[in-house]
Amino acid sequence: MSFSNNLKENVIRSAGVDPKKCMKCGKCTATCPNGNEMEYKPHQFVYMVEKGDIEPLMNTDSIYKCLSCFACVERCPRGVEPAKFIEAVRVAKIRKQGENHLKADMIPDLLDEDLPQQAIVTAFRKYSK
Amino acid sequence: MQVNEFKPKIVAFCCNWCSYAGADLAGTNRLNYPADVKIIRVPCSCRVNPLFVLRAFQRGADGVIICGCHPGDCHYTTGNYYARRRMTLLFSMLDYLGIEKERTRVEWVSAAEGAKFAATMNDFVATVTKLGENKRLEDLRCKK
Amino acid sequence: MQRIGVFVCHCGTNIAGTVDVKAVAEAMKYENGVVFSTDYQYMCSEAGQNIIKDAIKEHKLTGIVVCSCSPRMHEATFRKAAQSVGLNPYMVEIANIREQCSWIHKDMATGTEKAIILARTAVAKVHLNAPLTSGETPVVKRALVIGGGIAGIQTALDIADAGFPVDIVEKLPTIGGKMSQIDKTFPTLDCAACILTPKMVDAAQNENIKIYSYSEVSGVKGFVGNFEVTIKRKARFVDETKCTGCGLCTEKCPQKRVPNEFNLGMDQRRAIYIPFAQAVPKIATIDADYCTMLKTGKCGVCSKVCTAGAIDYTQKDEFITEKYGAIVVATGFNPIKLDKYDEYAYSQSKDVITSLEFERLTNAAGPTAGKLLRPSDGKHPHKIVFVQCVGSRDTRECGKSYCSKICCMYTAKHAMLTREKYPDTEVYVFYIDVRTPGKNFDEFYRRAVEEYGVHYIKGMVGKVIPEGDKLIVRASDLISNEQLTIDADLVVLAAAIEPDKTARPLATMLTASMDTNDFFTEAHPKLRPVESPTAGIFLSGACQGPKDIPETVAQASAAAAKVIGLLVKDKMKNNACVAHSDENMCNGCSNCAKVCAYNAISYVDKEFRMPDRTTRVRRVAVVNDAVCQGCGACTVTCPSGAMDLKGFSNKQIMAEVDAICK
Amino acid sequence: MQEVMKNKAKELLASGEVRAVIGWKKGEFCYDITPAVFTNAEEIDNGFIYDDFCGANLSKYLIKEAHKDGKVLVFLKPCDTYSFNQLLSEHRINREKVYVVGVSCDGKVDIEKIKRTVGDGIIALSSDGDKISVETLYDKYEINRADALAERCVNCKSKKHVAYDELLGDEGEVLDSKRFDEVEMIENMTADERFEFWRNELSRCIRCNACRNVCPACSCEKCIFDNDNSGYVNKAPVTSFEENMFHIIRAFHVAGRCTDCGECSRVCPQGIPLHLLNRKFIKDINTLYGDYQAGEDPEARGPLTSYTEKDPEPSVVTDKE
Repeated sequence: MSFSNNLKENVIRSAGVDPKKCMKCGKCTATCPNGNEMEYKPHQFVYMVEKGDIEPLMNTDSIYKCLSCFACVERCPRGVEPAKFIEAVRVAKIRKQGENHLKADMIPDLLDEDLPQQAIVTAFRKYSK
Repeated sequence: MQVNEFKPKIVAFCCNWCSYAGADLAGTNRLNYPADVKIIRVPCSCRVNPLFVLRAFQRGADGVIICGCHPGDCHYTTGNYYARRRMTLLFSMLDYLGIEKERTRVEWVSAAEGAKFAATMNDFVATVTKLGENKRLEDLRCKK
Repeated sequence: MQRIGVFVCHCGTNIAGTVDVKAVAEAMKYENGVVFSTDYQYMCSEAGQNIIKDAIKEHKLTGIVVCSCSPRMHEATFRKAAQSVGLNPYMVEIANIREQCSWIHKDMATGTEKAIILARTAVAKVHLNAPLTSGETPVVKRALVIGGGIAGIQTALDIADAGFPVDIVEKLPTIGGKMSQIDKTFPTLDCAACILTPKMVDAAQNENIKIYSYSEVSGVKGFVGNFEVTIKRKARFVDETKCTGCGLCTEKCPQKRVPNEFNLGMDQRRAIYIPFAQAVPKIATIDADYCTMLKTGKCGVCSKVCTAGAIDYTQKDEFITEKYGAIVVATGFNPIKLDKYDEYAYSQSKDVITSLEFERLTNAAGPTAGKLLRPSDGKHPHKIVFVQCVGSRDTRECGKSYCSKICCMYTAKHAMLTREKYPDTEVYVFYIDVRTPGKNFDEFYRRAVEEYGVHYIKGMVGKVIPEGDKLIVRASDLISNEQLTIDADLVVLAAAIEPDKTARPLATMLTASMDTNDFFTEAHPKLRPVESPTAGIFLSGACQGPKDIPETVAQASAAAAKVIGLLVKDKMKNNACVAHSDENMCNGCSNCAKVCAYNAISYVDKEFRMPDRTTRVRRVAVVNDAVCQGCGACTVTCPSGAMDLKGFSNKQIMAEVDAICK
Repeated sequence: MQEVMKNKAKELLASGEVRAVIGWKKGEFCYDITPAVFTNAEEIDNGFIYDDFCGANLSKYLIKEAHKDGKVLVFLKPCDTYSFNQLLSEHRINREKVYVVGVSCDGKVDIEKIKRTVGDGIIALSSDGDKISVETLYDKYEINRADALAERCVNCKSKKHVAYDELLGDEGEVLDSKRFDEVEMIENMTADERFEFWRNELSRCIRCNACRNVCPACSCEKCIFDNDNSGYVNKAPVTSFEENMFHIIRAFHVAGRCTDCGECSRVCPQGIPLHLLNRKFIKDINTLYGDYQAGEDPEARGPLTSYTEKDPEPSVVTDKE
């Protein structure tokens, strides 16, 4: 079994949902509040994970553009839950040592007084280990 | 060639609508399978009482196979679903009692699957032949 | 003791090539009970059959075994031959020594040996055969059609044309169904009313058709050929025999604020109403939920203005019972409720409408007199977004996992008609797939794109946000891989369709099976698509699955053909190989009835004399011969062995087993 | 408890609410308590008993008794109520003619287990909390009650009554029992070992039919083994096959209907663990078709009279390693 296959299986396993259920309607991307900011849109995550094309997803900043609002999860008619793939790819990326998007010491500079507490906590969870 | 080559006795219950027709098709296509297989025609696989299976073993059958329409295609809509549960449980029980589970089988054969019927029978006869005579479930009175 | 004759067929060389037929015939002579055994070139030929007939007469045979081809081939032939000389046809057994012997074995010794065993097995079975007679039940020559939509109307017309009386039961005050609400029909764009209303009139005027409108089926008893149906005629507070349908009452009624269901609540009607101008029967109905007279006892305007004196405030629900030989289910469909689809803002904005509402908005008899106007402000919309697959192909709880089949085509129709009437309107259609299998269907869809300039976008709408007098539609365009935002004036949702809610309780009454989506199941998905597995119940239209009008009409006529085929018979011959319960052994445990797919088993309390001369009442199973199909599921589920199958009895099958294993 | 039950029985008999009472009475020995029908207070005062040896499941007796005029009072232990429900679902009992008094149960004692310790000649028994005092012709013993509990009570599946009109004593819970452990142990043997195990057990069968006659599920008007017309008539085993056949068929006939009350093993004079056959079916049904407890819900459809389209194929058995 090749490495990329393993990666695919890992991503699917950690996502816990089945990309083959996708009927490619695009409602996830339609509903995504941040879709136009993303290089790879939610529906592409599903499709590319199914193809095993995971490297490009790991190297795009789309994985950090996802707000984890779960609108796509809520509205997907087939129970594919695209956000879980995005999360899974992000986790796969972060788990590689030193590949964090943000380092902990970078964060104080980015903080804004008006930023809600919850967002700060989420940011720590999402962008670092 | 061995003189006393073991010839198993195989009873095949076939439902009238799919598997019996599949067996006919195997014949029409001249597909060979061992003469050890003898077919009993029943209206539906759900007509096969577990008692018939035991009776066959009692009377010295070495293997019993039940063939019916594929699940979902039953002529009587639901018959083979019931047969499936009954036979699964019966076979599991026989296995639990230490009877070789390879002597029993359920196979879904449609009226169009003559080749599958012949292949199934070839395979089943080979399996049972390998096991040899049925000694664990037979009534000695019935054995000549 | 049986006197058995054995007849071995050569089938030319088909059998004789690998089976020593003479040896088989000879071996059979020594079998217990065999008094005659012979072989012949072609047993199925006239000469061969004569050998059988002569032997039956000469040797007073009580049973015969024909060793020949498959029983699926010639069992009927030999049964007929036996019957012609007075032998019960069920005393004939076939040993299949061609398909299951001579054709699959190559050497004579093997073939002959197996043929002898097969013949012996058949002899063993004949020993236990009993003469069987098929029961006969008279057929009531009248059909019932439940549902008065295009499916029900077409079925009724076809049955009536064949000369049989047929009743239509329709729950609404008029027949016509969904098609009466539709404006135009794809792919020819002829007006629905122009082709439907003549059929409605035909149905009303046909001597053989009786329409029970505003009525429901409330009980079904009996079985194929002999159903007894109770029909509830709901009180409409108008004497049907007197009302002329002049409509004066519907103009004078002071209660004007009743949502008009025919226009899907987009306008209002009176408490006494005729659903639409071409209603059949054209009789007024009082809506008891809104009528002031019925609620408070004060008003009576309709009664005063009615010159025919048809108004009767004291009318009660009436139950009538009628006998039928066949029942056709044509209960149709409804669009699903969209209250679970908040993302499309259906309940928030009046300008988000369903496709059926769009039909009414474009219909000349609709709330806007055919002008396409926004329900909120009556303005002409300039940008319309159509969303397909709303609730269809949706595996969530609120949706339907299946494709609703008709939406692609009617959306193309709506888009095309909009562009034709109002070329200044921009029309967007969001689709997952465009499914157009059907005659001239894909051409129709391409015309919408190529000739009418409808924007088809592969993608889905994610959210509709009402903002001012606009609807902000956020969607995806998967081909250009971008998100779109469209400020639309009107959003039309192609809601999934589901079986009518009345279908489930009806199925229970009819003991007709349904799938998990509440569509009726057909007896065979390919070969018996218009029959229910329950004998005598037939399926017409969308109650069996999503269908467009041509398909519905085709199925309606097919169902009618099946009904006619049943009704032309004076008596129905039942299957002779039916289950039978021995009441002395029956426990009355109901397990047999649970596995019966045909509801052929019922229970009666019967009094038994006990050995001590007391009597005891026990519940015992009774099989209805007319309904039993002879599968045998019940025989195996019966723990006491009370239930057995004629022609394939426990003892017969075990005798076969014994003979094979000898 | 016994006194409370006696009073309840007498009260209902006296008021005419019930015609008869089904309970237990002493048999020949102090430990062989048998089911009995009582029709007046005197009989109850003299004979009614409820103690550690009242293992008998009384539900089956209702088939006959509840056919007569008038109501019958029956005392049911938690496990018996499952059989009662199952019989109701099969229309064998007229519910209106039965007054069910649920009685709590803290397990019944297996006399064979006691005999194994004390030997024969038991003349008196008394239990006191956790101990049982046994007096034989030869000696006196005291044994732990827990060690003498019947197997089915050690692995009790439920102390909850699923049907009653009135409850005496405390209501219990459905328990998480280890009743399938032994089945699993047999499953884990090799085929040869399993065959030997069952040959050893079943060859002791003397076809006394006690298992059949006590079983609430084996309540056919006429048993196929006694019926000349069934083609299976078979009154006594002649060969090893028939021992197998009788027990397989019996187990199959009650499959999906057996509530695992354990009466078959209790009454077997040869000590054959017949419940292990029934439990095998129950275990298979639970794993293959979803948990199902016969008698829990009288409205439920049994596993052999229902199906799903996605049921596993019989090859799960025949192809398994």
